[in-house]
Amino acid sequence: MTSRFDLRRMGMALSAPVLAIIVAVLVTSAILVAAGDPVGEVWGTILSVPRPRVVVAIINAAIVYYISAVAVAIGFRMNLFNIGVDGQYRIAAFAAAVVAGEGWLPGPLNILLGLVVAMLAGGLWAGIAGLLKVYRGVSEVISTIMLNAIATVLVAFLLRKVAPQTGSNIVSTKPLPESSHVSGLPLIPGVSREVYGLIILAVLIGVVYWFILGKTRFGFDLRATGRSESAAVASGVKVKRMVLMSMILSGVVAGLVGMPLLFGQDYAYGTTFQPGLGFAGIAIALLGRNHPVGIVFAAFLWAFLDQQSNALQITAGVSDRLVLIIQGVIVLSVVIAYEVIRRLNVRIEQRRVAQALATQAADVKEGAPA
Amino acid sequence: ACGSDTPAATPGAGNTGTGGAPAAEQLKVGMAYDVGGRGDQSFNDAAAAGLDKAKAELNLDSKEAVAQNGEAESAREERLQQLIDAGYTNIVAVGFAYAQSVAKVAGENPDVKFALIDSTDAKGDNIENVTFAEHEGSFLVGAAAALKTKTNVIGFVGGVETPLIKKFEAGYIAGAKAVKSDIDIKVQYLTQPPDFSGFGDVAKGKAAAEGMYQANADIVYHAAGGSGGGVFQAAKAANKLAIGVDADQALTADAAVRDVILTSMIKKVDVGVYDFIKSIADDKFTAGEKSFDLEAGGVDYSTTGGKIDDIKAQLDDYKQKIISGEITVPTTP
Amino acid sequence: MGEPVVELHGITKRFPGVVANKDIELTVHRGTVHAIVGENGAGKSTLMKILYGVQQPDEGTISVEGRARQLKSPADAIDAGIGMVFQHFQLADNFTVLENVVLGAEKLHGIGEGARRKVKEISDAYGLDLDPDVLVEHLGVGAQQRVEILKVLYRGARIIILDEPTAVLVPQEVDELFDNLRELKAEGLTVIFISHKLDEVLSVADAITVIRRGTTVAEVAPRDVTARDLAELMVGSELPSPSTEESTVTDVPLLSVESTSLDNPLGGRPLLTDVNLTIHSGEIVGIAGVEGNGQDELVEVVMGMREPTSGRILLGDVDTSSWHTREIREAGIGYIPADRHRHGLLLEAPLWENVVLGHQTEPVYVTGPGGTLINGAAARQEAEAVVEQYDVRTPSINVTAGSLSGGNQQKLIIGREMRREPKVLVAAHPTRGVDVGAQAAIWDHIKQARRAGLGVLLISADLEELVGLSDSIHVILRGRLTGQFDPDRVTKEELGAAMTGATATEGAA
Amino acid sequence: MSAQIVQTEPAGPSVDQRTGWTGWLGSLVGWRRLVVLASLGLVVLSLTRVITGANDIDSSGALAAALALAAPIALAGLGGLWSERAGVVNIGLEGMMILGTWGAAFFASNYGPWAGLLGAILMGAVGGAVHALATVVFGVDHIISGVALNLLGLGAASYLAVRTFEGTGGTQSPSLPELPRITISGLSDWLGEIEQGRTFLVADVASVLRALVTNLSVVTVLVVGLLVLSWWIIWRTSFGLRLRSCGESPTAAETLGVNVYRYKFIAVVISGGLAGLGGGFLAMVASNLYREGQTGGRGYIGLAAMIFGNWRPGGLAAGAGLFGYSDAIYLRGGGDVIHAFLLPFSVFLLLWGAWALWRRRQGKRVVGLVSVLIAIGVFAWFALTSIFPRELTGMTPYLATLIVLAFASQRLRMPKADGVVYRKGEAS
Ligand SMILES: Nc1ncnc2c1ncn2[C@@H]1O[C@H](COP(=O)(O)OP(=O)(O)OP(=O)(O)O)[C@@H](O)[C@H]1O
Ligand SMILES: Nc1ncnc2c1ncn2[C@@H]1O[C@H](COP(=O)(O)OP(=O)(O)OP(=O)(O)O)[C@@H](O)[C@H]1O
Ligand SMILES: [Mg+2]
Ligand SMILES: [Mg+2]
Repeated sequence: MTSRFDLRRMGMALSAPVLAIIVAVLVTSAILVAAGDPVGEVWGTILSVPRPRVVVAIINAAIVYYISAVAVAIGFRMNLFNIGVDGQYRIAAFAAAVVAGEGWLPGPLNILLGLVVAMLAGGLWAGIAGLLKVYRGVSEVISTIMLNAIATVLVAFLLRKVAPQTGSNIVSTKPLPESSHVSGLPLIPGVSREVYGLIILAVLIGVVYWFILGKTRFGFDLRATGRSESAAVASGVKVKRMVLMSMILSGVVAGLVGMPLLFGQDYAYGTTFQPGLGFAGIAIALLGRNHPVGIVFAAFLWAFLDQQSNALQITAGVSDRLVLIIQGVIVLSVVIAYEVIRRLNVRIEQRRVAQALATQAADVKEGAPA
Repeated sequence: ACGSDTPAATPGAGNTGTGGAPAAEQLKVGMAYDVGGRGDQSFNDAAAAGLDKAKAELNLDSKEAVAQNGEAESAREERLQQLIDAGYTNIVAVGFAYAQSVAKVAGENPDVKFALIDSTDAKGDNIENVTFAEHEGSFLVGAAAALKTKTNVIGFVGGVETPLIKKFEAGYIAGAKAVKSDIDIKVQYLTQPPDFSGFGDVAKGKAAAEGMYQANADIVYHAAGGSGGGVFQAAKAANKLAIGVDADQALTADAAVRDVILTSMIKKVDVGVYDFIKSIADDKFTAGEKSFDLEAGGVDYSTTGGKIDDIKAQLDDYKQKIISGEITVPTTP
Repeated sequence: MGEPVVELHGITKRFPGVVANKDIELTVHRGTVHAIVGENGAGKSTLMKILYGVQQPDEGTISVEGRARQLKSPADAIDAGIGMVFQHFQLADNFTVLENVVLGAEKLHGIGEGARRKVKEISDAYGLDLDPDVLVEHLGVGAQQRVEILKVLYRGARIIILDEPTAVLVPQEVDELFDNLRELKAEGLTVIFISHKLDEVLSVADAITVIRRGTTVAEVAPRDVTARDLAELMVGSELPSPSTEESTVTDVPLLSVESTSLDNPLGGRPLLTDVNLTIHSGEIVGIAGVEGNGQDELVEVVMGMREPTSGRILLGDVDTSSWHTREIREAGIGYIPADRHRHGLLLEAPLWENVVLGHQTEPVYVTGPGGTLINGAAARQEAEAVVEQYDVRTPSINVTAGSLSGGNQQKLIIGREMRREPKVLVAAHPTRGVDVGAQAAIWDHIKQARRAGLGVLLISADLEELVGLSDSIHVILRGRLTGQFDPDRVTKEELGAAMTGATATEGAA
Repeated sequence: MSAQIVQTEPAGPSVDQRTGWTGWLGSLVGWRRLVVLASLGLVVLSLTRVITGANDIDSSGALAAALALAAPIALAGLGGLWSERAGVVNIGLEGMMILGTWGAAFFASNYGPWAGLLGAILMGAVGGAVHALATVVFGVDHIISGVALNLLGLGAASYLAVRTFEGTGGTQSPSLPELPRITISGLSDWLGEIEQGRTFLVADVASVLRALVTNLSVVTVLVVGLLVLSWWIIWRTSFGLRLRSCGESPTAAETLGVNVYRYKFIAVVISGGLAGLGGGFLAMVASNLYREGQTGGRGYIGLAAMIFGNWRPGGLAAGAGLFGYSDAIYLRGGGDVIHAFLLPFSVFLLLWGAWALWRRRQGKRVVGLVSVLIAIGVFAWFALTSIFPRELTGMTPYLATLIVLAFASQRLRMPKADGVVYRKGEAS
């Protein structure tokens, strides 16, 4: 019975996203038709089998998105809305780039140092919001919005202080020593592009996230607090500490968001370092239902749409901003589909409970007179 | 509207080119714009004007694509690569943000020729680095401002505090100080990278310029892309003057505010783009840095509106001194 | 008896998997108090919600005052002259009494002065003693219920439904309520009234309908039946009766509260003042009091959820007043919270996770270095044991706690606490809203553990339960323990008087 | 809502028995408290101005700029207020604002400036309707829907812009016709003279008045009107009572015959309309064209202003005002003004610390001591420098908001059922 149950559940879990994607395609097509854009070419471009180099780009984007989404998800699991991943990872990437750029330690150790610095910086920056919330009751929604903007100014200021004068139009930290580059993995045959070596980091983060949340006492406490703060308090969870801890933890992971970019692509933190990854992380975490595996799918879907839409301008003559509409519609239709299916599940569960109870009651009646 | 935006470069561009020659193989040019793209009445539009001019003269097939705010490095690479895949083997990458991606894609496609505007960070046998001496042009408009100010207070509004924009600031300050060493120059940037909204936030441009005018400035120079519209609005409201940038904004800006524009620092991106395309058509492409400085006519000041006719002689004097090397304009403030 | 004002014929309501109401027949006459009784889940509330338009019947007809009615929403029911006071109060805490009353009925007297005057008028006429401009969150339960009644009266309802109105009231308040009901009745209003307290039903009702498993099984007159008869009609079989047993009290103190006070962080009267009490091994100490007199705070202080401003809590002879909840629980204090949904359960989590809740550091449930991991297998095993021993009716331990009925949720909580063999059990309203059968089972468990030396701090609004279980009873009033009673000798009236502060109580202990 | 305010103290019977002048202030109702606070603020500003000579601190120009920068934020915040008072969290304000910018540009360039305003409201309302559909009808988590709306808003506006403003490449619109502005020139000039007099308090009052009679957009007046109107509707009419009841206890509302879905839906659509108008303000008043990226995160700031303002119009106006003011000061190159503020800030810290020390409450000692030390540090900074580093002025608006929040008492009270997905028939 359990296995049938699980199969049904899996079917349900899969049917929701599929349904949602179909709805998203329909809605977007309707928009395209209304605007008089070529529907066929648009879908032809987006849904085409990606070329190998695009596959690499998709994987690389997904790696970064994944880390960002996990950072956001840690907060969500606690009912904390960390809008500040954006600022946290930029502060962290900057700090890591500065420290690793000095090349104080040899090769891999230097990379490790960079990662640790990033985690510290991200954790500290998020910790400000955590402290403000715990001790001053400041909503983390506001404080993280503010801290994002402050991070922007602060990093720009510090960057100018530390950047070597090169006459370049891109202000960057001192480039990492060659030995601190994390070499890519030639996972996809037929292209010279490589998948970020720090994909390992993403996998590790996923596993640790899954393990801590699902297997440890800390994770149990965290989930309990997210589900019902009052019940968690009564069960002995120190909620203030949990808030601070999970905010910091979220920041620590956020700190790692920029690392694949730093060690695998840019080799320095500069003014063109990709911003906005934190916001993508919010949508992806929600889409993946804050689940370590769900987020993998969400991150890939997001990266796939992002990368495939790059070609829209050139092949279909349609603004690639269309992809934002598709992504928005997907998010909405996925959650609506999940909601519909969740309600269905609740009903089924209730029916099962009621039926089981009915048989129990019947058994009792038929058995010994109570 | 964009067609009419082509500044300065159009004179002489007739149908005299090779447009009619069917035998000649079509030249395929891919344009990768910076954020804002064609129609931004500024930097990208100037590049587009260069393309348009080349189109009018040469047998040209072109494809254009534009960058988005906050996009990934891979998106830029992919844009360039897509253009190449579609057969556009001569690429103009508009803006220094493309430096890294051009370096990479150019390496992977040695037969494709690239023009990279505003950056010397990517070098290669198939890359032409098109740069401009913005500081030299800015020096001239700085001098113009100093010559024209009645209050001895002038201003500079930068969109985003990047080295490129600081180059404008440095030249402007140097020019103004060269005329009046005691002049008071207010400087304000709208945002800090990676928040590039300072190039598109008219409200902020307006507030910043207003502040300067109310603090007694009577001329404000902007290097703030789209936010510059706000600077002009503020000038209009305060009944004072402003200086445009990149294009001759007395021709391209919103008609209502054109009369407040004292002069503009013209950065002839169109010439840079056109020259690149032409050099390929003529099979004279050379890799490496190609500096469009004052001497090469890559930057200049505009005279539309006649507001600086009276000081033109003095400005040209400075121009000569810069060209001759008598004056060296700093690139950082 | 007056003419029929409410006639329900053949009402059937199916929920997914459950038939809540099946062919219900009910006739209520004008100017009567009509009681409806039945087990938990019998379908009483559902029937009332149908009559009030919150839910729509699948089959059957409703007629009100002789007219057939389609009640599609509460608005229709209000139109038909029906008002309802729900089992869980339907009040907006952050609204004033006035706002709560006029909401939805703004057309009657506006929302301003006129309405305020009207509210005062009704409040005075029925002695409800309500200030229209006080925020509802500042009111005690009794007053909140009066607001609910005021809401109904304000709309000029002629038929008033009260779903378990007395569950949270003390005897005096119950009496006041019943006085009010009689007054309403005298004015020709009709009252439909649901309660699990059968004596009350017998004392106030003019007619009683018994519902079992969704159908009406009997309509009786109160003078013809006893409470026991009623209970057996409800359950359909005979009942065990609560019996008092001989004392198991020892002189080993387990938990002592010494001169404990707790200030109100928002200012005003202290929440607890100089509370002293001791629980010995094998002793059940009951706390009687009107809700909001400091019971919750006392529990929270004992459980370490709040730190007392002064005084000490001793566990044996260890001072635990600055300990955290987790340490206190680890030291062997079990906790049955008053509000199971808010404090007792993770409604969206499966049963086996709920069994771990509150015992996250218990050796059985942890594994790994330093006990940092949760042992899922052990948790499941324990959950199976709880379900088995405490008769939690559930198909599996993998369903969510939210899908259990209230009684079964409560049994799960009691099971998870008792299975850990606590030294002391802090039990707040352990049988609230639980039907008679389940109630007896819960009492049995507590008594068994007491024999083995458990000390219990029992807080309950159910005086029967207090008197039946406790070895001694303290009354709490405005944060002070104002008197101690011997449960064998005290009457409910005496207790009630002490709880409301109506008498200068000198303990009869 | 996934993001709840953690109640730092268990809710008990909250009897307001604060003492001293803070208690007195707290006892003042709504607008009166606002007036008192505003006057107090003006006196502090004036004192600081006179002592430090930073005249731009409350010049009419700075105040006018602050007003113009605050208005769109206030509109977004007001949108948030409407929706959250009805129990629907609206993190999608930014998206609705963006839709508003496009709506304003499209309608204004085709049908004139007033149509532009309506177009902004309309487009925002469309965004609101989508959010309402998802959250109210389908019961989707409010945060998710809001995030989706931000994507949709940006995507739709950019996509539509490419289609509708073809001549300009799609990232911006042609310039738009202007809406009227009000200047009472005689009065303005006269007040200007008084302002130039620099007299303590007199000049400051004059500059406030001058900011209000000089080049004031009618839309700014409209914004103020909408703030008051919203307050009146939500707190003084039966419609508002019902709307608020949906945010406090939807089941209670339902049992009293209120159609909760309808009120929530209406509220969220209005919310979208207001945010859209905020976008319209940016396109038509703060500038004169649509530009991609024009909103620059102001929707989020509006949300923050609303939380800052404790879900009340007066409070959110204060939040938006604080933000607009600091933004104006920064944009006007206010290194000297920000430097001047170090003085009152150090005084405030000193008083705060002294008070904490004086109360001698356990745990407050350290806080008090630290405050006094920081106060001394800040004062030293003030005394030893003459200007705030320009590169850092950009963080003033954000830092100021954080600092005010960190010191303000956090008695935030959001509507009780805010963010809770409501289903009909769940009353019990
Ligand atoms: N909205 C609902 N959805 C599904 N099932 C429901 C719903 N409401 C009630 N039920 C089921 O209908 C049955 C009757 O419930 P109801 O609330 O009417 O019982 P009750 O007699 O009022 O019980 P109690 O004495 O505990 O209040 C129960 O089995 C319950 O599980
Ligand atoms: N809207 C609903 N949806 C699903 N199940 C419901 C709903 N309302 C009630 N139930 C179920 O009905 C049963 C009884 O409901 P009821 O509200 O009477 O609870 P209860 O047992 O009286 O508990 P409590 O005293 O805590 O309210 C429970 O099994 C509950 O899960
Ligand atoms: Mg019931
Ligand atoms: Mg019940």
